[in-house]
Amino acid sequence: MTASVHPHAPAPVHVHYTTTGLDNRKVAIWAFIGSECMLFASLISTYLIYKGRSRVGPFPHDPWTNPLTGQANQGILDIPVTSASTFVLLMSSLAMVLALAAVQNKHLPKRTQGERILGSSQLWLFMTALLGTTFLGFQAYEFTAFVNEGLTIKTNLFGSTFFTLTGFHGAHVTAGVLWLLTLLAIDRRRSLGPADALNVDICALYWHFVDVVWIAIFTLVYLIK
Amino acid sequence: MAHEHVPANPAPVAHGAHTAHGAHEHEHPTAWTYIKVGIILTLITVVEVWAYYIRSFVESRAFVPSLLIMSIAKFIIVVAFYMHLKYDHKLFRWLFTGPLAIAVVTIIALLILFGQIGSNLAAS
Amino acid sequence: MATATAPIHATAHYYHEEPTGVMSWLTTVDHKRIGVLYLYTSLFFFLVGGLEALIIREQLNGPNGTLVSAETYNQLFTMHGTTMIFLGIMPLSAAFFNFLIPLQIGARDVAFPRLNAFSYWVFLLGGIFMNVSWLFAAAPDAGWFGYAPLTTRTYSPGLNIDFWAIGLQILGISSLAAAFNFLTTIINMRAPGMNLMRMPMFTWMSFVVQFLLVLAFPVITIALVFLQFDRLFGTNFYSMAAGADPLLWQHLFWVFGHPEVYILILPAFGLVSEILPTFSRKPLFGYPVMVYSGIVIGFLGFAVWAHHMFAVGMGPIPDTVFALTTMLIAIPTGVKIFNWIATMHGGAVRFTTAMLFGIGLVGLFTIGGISGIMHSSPPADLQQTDTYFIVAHFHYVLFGGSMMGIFGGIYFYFPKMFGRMMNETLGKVHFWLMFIGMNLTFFPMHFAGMYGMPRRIYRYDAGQGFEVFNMMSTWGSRMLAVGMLVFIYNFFRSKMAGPVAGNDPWGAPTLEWSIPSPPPDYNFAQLPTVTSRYPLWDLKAPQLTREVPHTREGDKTTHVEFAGADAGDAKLSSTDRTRQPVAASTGTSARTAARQDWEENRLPSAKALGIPMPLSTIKPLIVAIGIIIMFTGMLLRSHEIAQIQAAGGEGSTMPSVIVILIGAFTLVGSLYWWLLTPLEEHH
Amino acid sequence: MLRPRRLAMAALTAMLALTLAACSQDQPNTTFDPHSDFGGAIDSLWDKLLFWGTLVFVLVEAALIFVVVRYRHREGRPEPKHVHGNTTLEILWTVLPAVILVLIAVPTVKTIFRFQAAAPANALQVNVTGHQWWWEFEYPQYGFRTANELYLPVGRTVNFHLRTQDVLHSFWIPQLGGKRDLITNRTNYLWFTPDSTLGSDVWNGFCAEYCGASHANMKFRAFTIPAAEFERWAAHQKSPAVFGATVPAAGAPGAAPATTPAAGTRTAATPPGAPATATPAAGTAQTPAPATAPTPGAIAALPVSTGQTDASLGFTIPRADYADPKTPIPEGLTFQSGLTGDPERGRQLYFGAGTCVVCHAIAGTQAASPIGPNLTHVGSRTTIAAGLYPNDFEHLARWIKNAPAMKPGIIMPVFGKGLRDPKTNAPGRLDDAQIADIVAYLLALK
Ligand code: HEA
Ligand code: HEA
Ligand code: HEC
Ligand code: CUA
Ligand SMILES: [Cu+2]
Repeated sequence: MTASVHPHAPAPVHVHYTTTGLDNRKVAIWAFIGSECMLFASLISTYLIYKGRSRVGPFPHDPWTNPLTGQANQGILDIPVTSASTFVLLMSSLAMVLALAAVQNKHLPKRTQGERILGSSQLWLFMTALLGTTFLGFQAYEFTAFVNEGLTIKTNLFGSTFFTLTGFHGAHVTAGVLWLLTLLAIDRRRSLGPADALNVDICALYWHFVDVVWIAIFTLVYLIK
Repeated sequence: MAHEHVPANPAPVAHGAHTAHGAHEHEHPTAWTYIKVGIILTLITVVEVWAYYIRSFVESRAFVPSLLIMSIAKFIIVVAFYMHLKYDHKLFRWLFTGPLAIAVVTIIALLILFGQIGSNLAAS
Repeated sequence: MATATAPIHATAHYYHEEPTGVMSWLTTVDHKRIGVLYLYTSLFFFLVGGLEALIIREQLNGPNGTLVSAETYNQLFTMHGTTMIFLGIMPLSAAFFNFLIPLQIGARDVAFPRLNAFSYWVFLLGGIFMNVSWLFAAAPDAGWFGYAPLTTRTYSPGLNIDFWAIGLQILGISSLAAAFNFLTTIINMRAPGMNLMRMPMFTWMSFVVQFLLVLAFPVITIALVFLQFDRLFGTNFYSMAAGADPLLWQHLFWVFGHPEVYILILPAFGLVSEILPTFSRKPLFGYPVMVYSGIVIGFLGFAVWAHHMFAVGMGPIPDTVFALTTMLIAIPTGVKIFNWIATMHGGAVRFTTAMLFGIGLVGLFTIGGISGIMHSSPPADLQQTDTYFIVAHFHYVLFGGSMMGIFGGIYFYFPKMFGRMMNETLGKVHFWLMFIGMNLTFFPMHFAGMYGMPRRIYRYDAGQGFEVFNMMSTWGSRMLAVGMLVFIYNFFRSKMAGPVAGNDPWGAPTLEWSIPSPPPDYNFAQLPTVTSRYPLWDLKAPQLTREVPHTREGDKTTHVEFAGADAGDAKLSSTDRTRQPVAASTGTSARTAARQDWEENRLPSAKALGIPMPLSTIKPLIVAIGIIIMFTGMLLRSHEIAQIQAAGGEGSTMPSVIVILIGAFTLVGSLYWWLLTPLEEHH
Repeated sequence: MLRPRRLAMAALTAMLALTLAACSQDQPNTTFDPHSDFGGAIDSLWDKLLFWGTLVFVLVEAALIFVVVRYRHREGRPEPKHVHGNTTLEILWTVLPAVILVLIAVPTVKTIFRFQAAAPANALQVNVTGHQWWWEFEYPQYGFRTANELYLPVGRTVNFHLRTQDVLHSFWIPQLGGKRDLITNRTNYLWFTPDSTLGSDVWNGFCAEYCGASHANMKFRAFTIPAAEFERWAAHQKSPAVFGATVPAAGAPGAAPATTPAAGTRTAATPPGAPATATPAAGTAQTPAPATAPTPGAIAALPVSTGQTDASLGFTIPRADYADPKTPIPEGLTFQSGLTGDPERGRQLYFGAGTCVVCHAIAGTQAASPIGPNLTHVGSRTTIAAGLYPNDFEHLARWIKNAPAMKPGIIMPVFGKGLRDPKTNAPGRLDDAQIADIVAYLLALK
């Protein structure tokens, strides 16, 4: 072009030039995670603001008497079960990073059995989804148990804030599981390699964030009285 | 990659775009690191739950702070290693910590305003 | 033009043709066309909101007005506020984000073109959703910040609040999607050399705004979710019987609400920061300070929300803290005002319509800002809050600030958007009607308020001393209406038959003026390489920029190269160009001029230049429709619940569940379809 | 380019005219002429804000007009030099505003802490309860309730406890100080001291927080009267004004509260009935009525006339033009003329067919419902329906006949025969004659 053929001719058309050299989707997912911080901040502060303001039981930690049956009950939260589900979610995060690593290192040769196992992206994607589903199972169990003990989303302030907060988290986990299963399906169709690492990475970032949120919820809602 | 075609460009966010990106490939922790991190996280969780069952400790003033510290530790570990913020482009660090800071400050401010903490401050 | 040098073949598809037809609009992913869609839609909603305002004013013209009923009035002011803010100013700003940001940073499109289309369709459908409420005589009526518990089913059994809450929820989705998109675009799509400290001020302010959106909207989303849960599932977030605290809503809303007001003003600030330097023919004074002050305003915006709640009795310490943080904001904002004035100082100020609106913003926003500082003193605010003094404040900042800036932006960028000039004479008439009408409408409200007139009252009694001021306000609003009609006429007439604009009718300094008007779908035949804040000035008037390079220290050269360095030739530097644009404009001559212009510089198509363009697609629209169906289902559910309560427990909520499911499946299905189809065809 | 200057001039003159218009007329609800310590403090704060605000305004606009006029483009002017900024200036106009803000912040913070401190002891306590869309006033130290008309002794601190029955409202008497919101599930506080220099005066009060359909119609009246008269008023309120009963003499045993206001001494400055100061209610300046017991069963057909001491009451009800509602009666809401009504029959209807008793309490009778305003002494009120209409036969009659038409959204049903209730669609049962009887009864409740 007469105008000015300068050294920086536009990049080859099939590659997208970006200012930072980072992929747009990764920038976007981090922005999204930042936004999610405010979302859960609102939910968590609401739970804490209403903590101890319920007019009727059940309460999270303090004992209460059922007005109908007149029987005295303990605080409704079931720490052992939740500890287990918390552990499950943590492990799902571990599986997730292993899945990502496996995808990134697809090209490397696998010598030992161990390397072969560690290197199986399908295995770890599946494990992550499985553990995520297990967590959801625990939550379903917890919710039904609470309903049986007389705590619904309508019962009192605690019920409303608790179910909404943990429910929102559960919804995030569900979305994550669907995402993972989609990746798994693609992986089965055409094995995911380093070229796809970014797609897995983005999903992983989301998944870990959901885990991180649970770390906060577990302490603020379950452990602190 | 695309940005190979353009000169190292002066945009602050672009500083070390290459290096950071390259780093992403090389320094990337091994599966073993991840497993170690997983073990640490598990241990902290065990301690948390354990603490929950020591009545004397629960009564003590140290209970809440220590629980908070432990969960913050877990939080940081996951973000730093599993979300590999530790190794990744610093832009992401800002994109995450900025909003996180505002979120945390907002939570604290709201709790004060509703007298849930430091109730001597707010009249409610 | 650069394009003159491109390979010329006879075959048509080598030439850039504006796609036409309804389908092309429904499926477009071109940020410029989406920007234009935003512009038309939000201008229409602005007129609707204005129409509501006019009725409000006629009702208040005299004491004990009887034009509308109490119920209607309450719907009018609620919808007026909601419409102006969420369907007027925000999308008007979005129109500029869409059209300008990629052009200003030298990109070919936004980071996620299809997401961009999605944002628009959700906004459009959401706006329609909310205004449909008028047809059911159930328009929202709890005020634009809908304080609980008035919004709960106990006190608002009708659908009014559901339309409002669900409508805002829908619009929130649109705003958030757009925000992630522009955030990524600005971070990642800047042309080589366009470093942060060279970004045009509009892009900078938009950048800050995207952060505000990303951080503020989740909060109102949650607040609205609580409200919807209360109304649909009987939760207790705002249920007073269960011991809920009304301040929860207030705090959540204003944690969103105050950043929101800076979301409304900063884009206007950005536009003015483009207009003033151009027509003063002088760089923006204190560019770095302008950037930092914008950032500081954004941050402080999250630390002042409770200044809307000084009357709720938060206690002395919170009152003090929020008073002080609020006052602090005067400093960065003041810096902007002073830098604008300094920009014009020593310049050659040309009174184009755009410039008049720019100057208008500086003058009028200051008034609103000062009254804002008066609110920020809690004890004083106890006399001001919920009176017309507040109404005066926020109209000075919103109309005198945001709208003035946006009108300026429209006059300034119209040539770039549509390739034609707007009529300057009509423009000036419009400006003066707006300027005087605006002051006549809103200045008396200061007095009405301090003389004891509460806001949100559908009538006031005679002999209270409110008559004069309200009469003035009403006359002012009539004047504004005339001004708006002039604008509407000018807009469409100029679009049909305005004189043809070259690349750069104003002699402006930034990248967007280096390319044809309207730009081809690919914007830049070649990605520009930027070495300066004012590349076009470096190019066209080097004699001016020689001593003072328009760059930060450390940047060696002020030399700039970009696609078609010769773009816009002599026209650009000619000074009188700005004062009487192109050919004398009678419709026909202009049209022929247009045709010649078109014949002379036909642009090569993206294909011819081998530039991959995103494929136009209908999928974002379908996803948006899925979302709307889902939310309509919720509305239906609320209706069913009301029915059931009326019938004492009789009835079912099955239909709504079905609708919601249909919506959900449409949504998820089309989303997968969308995500699994590539953005561009492979080459 | 002269045009902008000329038009700017025009705009300026317009504003000037406005300012004149603003100041020329007398403002019954102005916040600039406060009559309490609280209002005074706010006003002096406002003066500072106004001063600095005006200064900033003048400087900024002057600078703006100067540069656009001085540096407007003219042919032959050289192209402007390109300057990029000036650090000294930037610092200057960062610091100057900061200084001004400090000058605003200091008195602000002082005032905040002063009026959010606890109210002084021996303050008169008034429990305000907001309802859609009327006000309930309880005087716990005296043990009675009333509605929509608030009496305050001058010179004595009054401490309001603000609660609401339903949605949010906001309690505001512009001439006596700032507003404070009434918040569900919370109690708010507001206290001030009406200037002891005040005589008998009346002030308009408003609901300042949007509260639904009739937010605009939720007003009230505040009467400031000398302490001694206040005691008589309180005694009168406390006594059951049941139709036909006697009103005990003011200051009769038990009438005065245990806590006789120490602050009352401050009223010594203004003996009861001292000339009212600086208000249009000039008519209120006359000697107080002797605290004689009113004649048994006194029935005046209409409430006290403007500014007259009503012998039957023993205290002055200040009246002023701006406090007399001018709300027009909705068209089509007619009432048969010439009816006077018989209070005794009215009383029976009230407790019988009229079903008024379902919602309205009358002390000393079995009517004790808290749903509607307390009507114990409704006959001695100047307004009805929360300051919306004057309290006279014509308005009361139409009110009872079709209240929802006179005040949108309220729950008080339609009673007029042949009319239907907009909410419940239930038919009205009372003909005009019966309504007239009820009105006669209500007006007898003094
Ligand atoms: C564009 C939107 C916008 C903007 C930019 C602002 C800007 C500001 N606003 Fe305003 N505000 C609203 C929109 C906006 N506001 C709306 C819509 C409401 C009402 C909501 C409702 O109730 O419906 C509201 C209400 C509102 C309130 C609540 C009033 C009440 O309800 O009781 C307060 C209280 O502090 C306030 C303060 C301020 C302040 C201090 C600023 C500052 O940012 C202003 C800073 C600017 C200047 C000060 C002028 C320039 C500075 C100088 C020239 C330097 C020198 C100046 C000094 C030293 C004073 N605003
Ligand atoms: C961007 C924000 C914005 C803008 C631009 C405006 C513009 C105007 N507003 Fe405002 N207003 C608000 C935001 C805004 N407003 C908000 C947030 C509230 C608070 C609501 C609440 O309390 O909840 C409010 C409240 C409000 C009130 C107080 C109501 C009350 O408290 O009772 C009043 C009263 O006069 C008013 C008047 C006006 C007027 C006369 C205009 C004029 O400037 C309008 C000028 C525009 C026109 C005159 C349009 C011309 C139309 C035509 C020519 C017809 C075209 C026909 C069609 C095709 C539709 N507005
Ligand atoms: C369903 C309840 C209800 C019934 C029955 C009812 N009222 Fe009322 N009334 C109200 C309410 C509520 C108000 C307050 C309306 C307002 O001002 O917002 C009111 C206001 C009034 C007022 C004005 C009081 C004041 O000082 O402002 C009068 C007088 C009155 N009612 C008389 C009557 C009479 C007489 C009857 C019977 C014929 C009656 N009411 C029946 C609920 C009721
Ligand atoms: Cu009560 Cu407004
Ligand atoms: Cu604000």
